[in-house]
Amino acid sequence: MLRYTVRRLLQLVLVVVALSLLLFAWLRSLPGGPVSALLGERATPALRAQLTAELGLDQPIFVQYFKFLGRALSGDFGVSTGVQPGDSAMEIFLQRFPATLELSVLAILIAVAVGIPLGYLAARRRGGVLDNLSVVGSLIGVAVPVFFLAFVLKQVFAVELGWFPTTGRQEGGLDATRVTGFFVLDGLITREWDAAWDAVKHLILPAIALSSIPFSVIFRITRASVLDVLDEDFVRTAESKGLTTPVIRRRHVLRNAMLPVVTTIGLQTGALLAGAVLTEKVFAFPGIGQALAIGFERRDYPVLLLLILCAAGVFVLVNLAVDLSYAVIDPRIRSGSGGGR
Amino acid sequence: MTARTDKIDKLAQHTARSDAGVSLAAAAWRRLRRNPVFLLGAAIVVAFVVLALLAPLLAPHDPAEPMLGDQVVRARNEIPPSQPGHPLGGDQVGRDLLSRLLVGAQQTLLVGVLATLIGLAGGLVLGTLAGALSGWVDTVVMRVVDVMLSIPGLLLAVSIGSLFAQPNQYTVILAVAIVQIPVFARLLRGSMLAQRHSDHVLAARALGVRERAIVFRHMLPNSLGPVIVQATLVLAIAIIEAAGLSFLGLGNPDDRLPEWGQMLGQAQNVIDSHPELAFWPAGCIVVVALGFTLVGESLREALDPKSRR
Amino acid sequence: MALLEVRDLKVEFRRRGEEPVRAVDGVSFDVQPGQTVGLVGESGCGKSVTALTIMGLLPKRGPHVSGSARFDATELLSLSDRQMRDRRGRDLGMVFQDPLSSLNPVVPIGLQVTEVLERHRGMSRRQATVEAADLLDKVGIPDPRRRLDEYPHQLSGGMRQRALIAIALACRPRLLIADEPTTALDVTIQAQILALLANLVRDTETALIMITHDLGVVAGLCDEVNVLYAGRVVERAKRHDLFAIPRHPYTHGLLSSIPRLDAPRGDRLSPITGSVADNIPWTTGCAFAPRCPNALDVCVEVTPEMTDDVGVPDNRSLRCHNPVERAKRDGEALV
Amino acid sequence: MVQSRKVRTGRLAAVGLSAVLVLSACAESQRGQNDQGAGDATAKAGGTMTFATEGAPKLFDPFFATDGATFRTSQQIFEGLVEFKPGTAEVEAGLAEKWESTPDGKQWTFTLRKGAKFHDGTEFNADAACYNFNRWYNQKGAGQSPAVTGYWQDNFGGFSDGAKPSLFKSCTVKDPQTAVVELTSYTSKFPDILGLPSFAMQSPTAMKQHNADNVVQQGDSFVYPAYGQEHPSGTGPFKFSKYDKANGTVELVRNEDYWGTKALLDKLILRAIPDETARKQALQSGDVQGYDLPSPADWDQLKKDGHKLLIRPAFNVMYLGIGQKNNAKLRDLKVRQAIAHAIDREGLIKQQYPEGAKVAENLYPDTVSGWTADVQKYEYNPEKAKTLLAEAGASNLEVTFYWPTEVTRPYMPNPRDIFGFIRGNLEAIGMKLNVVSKPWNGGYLEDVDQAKADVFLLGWNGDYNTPDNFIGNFFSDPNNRFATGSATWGAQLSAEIKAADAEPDTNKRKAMYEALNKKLKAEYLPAIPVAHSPPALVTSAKVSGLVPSPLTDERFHTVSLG
Repeated sequence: MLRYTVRRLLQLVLVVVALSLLLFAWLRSLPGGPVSALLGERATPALRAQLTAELGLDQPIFVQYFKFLGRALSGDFGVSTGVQPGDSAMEIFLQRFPATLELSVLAILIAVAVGIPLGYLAARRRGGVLDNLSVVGSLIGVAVPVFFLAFVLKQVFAVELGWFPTTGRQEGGLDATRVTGFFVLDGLITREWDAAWDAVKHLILPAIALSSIPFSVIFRITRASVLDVLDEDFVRTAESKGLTTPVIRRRHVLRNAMLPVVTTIGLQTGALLAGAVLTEKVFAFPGIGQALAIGFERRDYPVLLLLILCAAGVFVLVNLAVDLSYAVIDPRIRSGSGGGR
Repeated sequence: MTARTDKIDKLAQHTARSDAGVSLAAAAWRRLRRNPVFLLGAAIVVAFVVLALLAPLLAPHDPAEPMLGDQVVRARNEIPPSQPGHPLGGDQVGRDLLSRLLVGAQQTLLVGVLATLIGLAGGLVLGTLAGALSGWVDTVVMRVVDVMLSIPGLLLAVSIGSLFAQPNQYTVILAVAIVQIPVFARLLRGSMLAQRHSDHVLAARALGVRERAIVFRHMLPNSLGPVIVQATLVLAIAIIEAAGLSFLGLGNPDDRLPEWGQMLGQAQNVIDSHPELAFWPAGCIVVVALGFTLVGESLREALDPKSRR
Repeated sequence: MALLEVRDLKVEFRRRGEEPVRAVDGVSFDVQPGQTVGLVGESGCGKSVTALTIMGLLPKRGPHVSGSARFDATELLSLSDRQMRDRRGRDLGMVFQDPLSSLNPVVPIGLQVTEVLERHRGMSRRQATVEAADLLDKVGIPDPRRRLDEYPHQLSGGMRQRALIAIALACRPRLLIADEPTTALDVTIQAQILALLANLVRDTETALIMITHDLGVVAGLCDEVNVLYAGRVVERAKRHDLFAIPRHPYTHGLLSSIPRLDAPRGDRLSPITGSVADNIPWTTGCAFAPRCPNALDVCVEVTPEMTDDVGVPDNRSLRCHNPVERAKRDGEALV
Repeated sequence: MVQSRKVRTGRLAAVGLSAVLVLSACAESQRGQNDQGAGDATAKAGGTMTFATEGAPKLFDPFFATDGATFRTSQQIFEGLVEFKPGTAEVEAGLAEKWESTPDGKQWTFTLRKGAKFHDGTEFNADAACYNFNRWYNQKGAGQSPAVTGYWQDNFGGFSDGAKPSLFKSCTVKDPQTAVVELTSYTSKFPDILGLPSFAMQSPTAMKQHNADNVVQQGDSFVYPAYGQEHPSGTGPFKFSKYDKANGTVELVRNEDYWGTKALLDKLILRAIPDETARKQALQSGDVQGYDLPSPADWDQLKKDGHKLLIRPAFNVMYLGIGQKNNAKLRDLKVRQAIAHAIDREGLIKQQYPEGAKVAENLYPDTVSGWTADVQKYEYNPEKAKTLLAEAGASNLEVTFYWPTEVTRPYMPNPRDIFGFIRGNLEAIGMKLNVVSKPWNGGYLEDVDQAKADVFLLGWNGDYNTPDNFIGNFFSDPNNRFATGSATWGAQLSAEIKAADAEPDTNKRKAMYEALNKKLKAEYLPAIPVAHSPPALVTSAKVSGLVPSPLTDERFHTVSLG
């Protein structure tokens, strides 16, 4: 298990380095970027040339890359030119990561809390009304563009009904104390209940929008895998023991059906970042996603580079976590016989 | 390998196993014919494709011609309402909305199909390479694929999309397509590996059939099942992700030939005063994406031996 | 009176838009307390379905069951789901074919044994664990205490089957149904398992229904044998009689298709030609007719009824218009 | 309010578009004044206002900034020697009560206000003033990068190291209330430029304490010292309280010992909401009490919803640039004139621009000196355009047409649709367009600046009220994005602009600029002025006292939540 974990971590490093080189080369080969961002309309050819030289953007690409690597190793990924001009990319990441994490966690929680029970019920009543409805529903969930869903939610529940705030993470006026950067958490540990609640209210709509796809997927996997398990021999054995339905359900069906579901949950968590780009833009939610969206629009290369790298990193880590958690629920892997594929 | 990649592999072997010979396809078809979900999906897809192909004939006006331009007053947020000859009215620069939706169908189909085909082609090449001549080729190809798979789909698409010096229709398609290449590649490799050890391949090899023949006559054909399923699903994904790109302003800036995602993306800043401009394309996207997904899902289920309960 | 009376049991599977399939077509047999009864036949002859029907383990939707299966004077087929649960595992135990897939891979063996004890014998987890340990011991699993915490994939095939048997016998059921318990195992293991089963049922006076396609198994431990073909019993006899004088051509075919070491040189195997696929429905005649060496015209016109084989000391019944001549195999030794 | 405005405009409808727009523009600003009056009368002090802006400030030291978000904040915290009269682009007394110059306009004596204090308690006096001037003049290293001190270099030129000539010579303290600034030459810009946010007075103590000038170039950008990040200290009505980056909110609090009328609000929170639609919905749902730059498409609805729409007098210009470099045909005046005639500017403005937008006849708005109505107007006339092309032998003229994506500018609310309209016009006279669209920061500005475009869409937001801020910026260097240098008349144009700028005599100067504007239209035509578009801000109904400024330089100390 340990060797496997180590191997995977090394793989992660490889992925990140490869990616960084790829992105860096590509980003640098593009027009615009820092110079345009810094000068805007005031730019004249002369000024451009001067600034390009000052920033060393006229040097050969690999020279630039090694300089970048050097800085990167010391945690310096350059300074934002578009998202929050003047802040270091790393700072921006650290600031916004908690926001997106809060959002993603809530989204996944929603998806799981609704998806798994529904998936189980649908499987039990296979072909029933509930089954067909929820299946089609889940497919629609995939078919609706996330940002559109987000928009409709905001329009209805925030603008028309005014139940939730439309944008942001927290009201400016609250001047809540910042401890961890996780607003809800901060609110709780500083006992600023209003702050915590306000932060939660800001999370709800985006989280729902964000959870639409994970929900659909988790629901469908749960359903499928429960169906598979239901006609496994050992369920029949359990029946032949005359066990009560709850026991069979809990101990024999769900425990086995959860294996693929766990994987899926992991995948979806990783993939949330993509959805976050759209959702956070709609709700002006100051997280990684919004930073990416603005970064793309304003060609903020340092920030883009770091954030995409981190996204990939997180994604791989999540997957690793998933594979490990597998071991916990699946003895076959734990005892190493299954190894790590 | 990540859990994600593993999942793709499972799916691959899974369906590859089931996909042995015509009789099975026939059985699958029999199940499909009775499956209302599939029928609904198929109906949508067929309608969409027909509409898309006939669009130029059906469209009452030139989708690029701002014929109602004089009715547009952005200052007072006036956009041409429904009127004789223009059942859906005009868009934010006074072009006939109906015509744009119709022609949009064509462009959307184009985006979906091209993106899928490119992704498929790329995937086929890589996957076949890896699956056929395993060994270091396999390793290298799969490492590359893993790197690509280690970024969430849309995020990758958006990154790529934003990295073109001058975005246009094809950069969008390319961005969406590239994301799908690794998925197809893994899928194909997975099911080819499953084939590699299957009896008919072993038999063929025992009979001394040449490796190339084995790959192309035995392994490849039998591995296509899951790939085809995936392709239908990718069509839907492609359309949706293209919309996502447009929403982020990375779509095709030239809007003379409209595409639904683009229309939706452009309607976003008038969405609450003129929701119809957004709801029409959005509705179309949802329905069509749903259509392809329904078909894909029911195909997958039909090809899955376990589903024969 | 009999512990289990199965009368004219019919099971029919109906799938939307497909011909209804009759898996069991009027099977009747008895099981006396402590008796071991064999259900023999090729795969698809309905023996397993019969067993599942008795256990009430058929899928909820699909099958249509008629006839009767009385267990100790109560009609099983009319019991409610709850009542059936209370009986299963307590009065009726079952051992399945594939020991690996029949055990839950993610639950320790121990729990899989104890849960049934807790359910039916109201034991606490602790008591149950102790009990489970010596159950495993009884079925010949070495070092049971340690095994309790292990998972199925850590046991050998034989061990798994033993564990399953332990589970099935945990509550000392009065009837045990073993559905091809040895087919998934190596020959050497098979013998052990059969021996184990034989001893256990003898010691605990449990009645046993042994379902198998392997006449060898039957010869090993059955008191009475029912030969099924296409969902019907075609011949019923005491073990010795059956092997001594098989009357039904099908039984005869089965027997003579067993390779025998003591067969004279050059004497060829005479397998049954054709396959179950060639059946004709019982309603129009004898289902076996198409494959039957002794088939007469009547066989394809009149459905043969189950009749006592007249004029012989042993009471056996038979479903055939033109049984195999007694003379044929006279003098041949038993298996 | 809204009502009366409508009546007014309605009544004047007959007078003809431009007139109406002028008046209604005034009407707007008057309304601003009235509101302010009302605000004072019912001076309901106290409360917190949250105002949504496009972006978060880069830093709080305006001298190092060029971005609106920073200025929006710094203008609440800082004041300059001269200030712009609320709602106009004219200078008035700021921290300097009055000033006079020698006839040659090279020596300026500023009499400073008594009793003004920086937020850190430091006295404001001549020393402080000169400390600021010398700070600007003595920037070193990264401080000399055009990306850092853009405004200084645009307006004063070089630094003390003399690498480039500088307009600034010296600042001497005559007495605590009197500072004398010496310039190397006369420029019409002075002293107006001192009203620019960048040149606001900052506390010497604070700047020394948090070494304000320690800018470092790092990677692809610049890192600013603690002063600019956390300790800005000015004399303004609001004090910097805190910047909650995680939430994108800047919090300012009332400066209790402000020398003038104290701010009415207790707290002013500036919150960055980059997405335009999101800003609107934040207002509609009451999350914020106002926001900057509502999309013209929403103006009407916002007013219907009972919000206050404050339209700024247009102080910008949007033009269609015509490059002289690559396409020889375009060096033919007839061709450029043809293009001018081809564009239906009235139609474009009616369709795509907000109310209050005007057709541009000069390259700067009529509030700037030297503007003249007496220029050659190129009325919309496709036929004439065609004939002109024919005469020039360019009937099948083919040009590359650049337009920007992923951006909106106050003078260009919706580039795609504006481009679409103009493309229609040009194709109508038989021109063939090779369309190039690039992201604003992703290659558009770059290509255009390198004169790669034959025809392109661009504009300018005025910083202060002199012609030089507009046309000077465009043409004084012949090597510009119009590549006028490659035209026979390019050098001459640059010379004339410099001359006009250097003319001390106000009337002469005005005359020179009028002449220049006529020639720009009739003879040179390097760009076709298209529109002056009034940007707006919007507040909820209860907000009063906010005066829209043509320079987007609104001050919030007069604002109250009614």
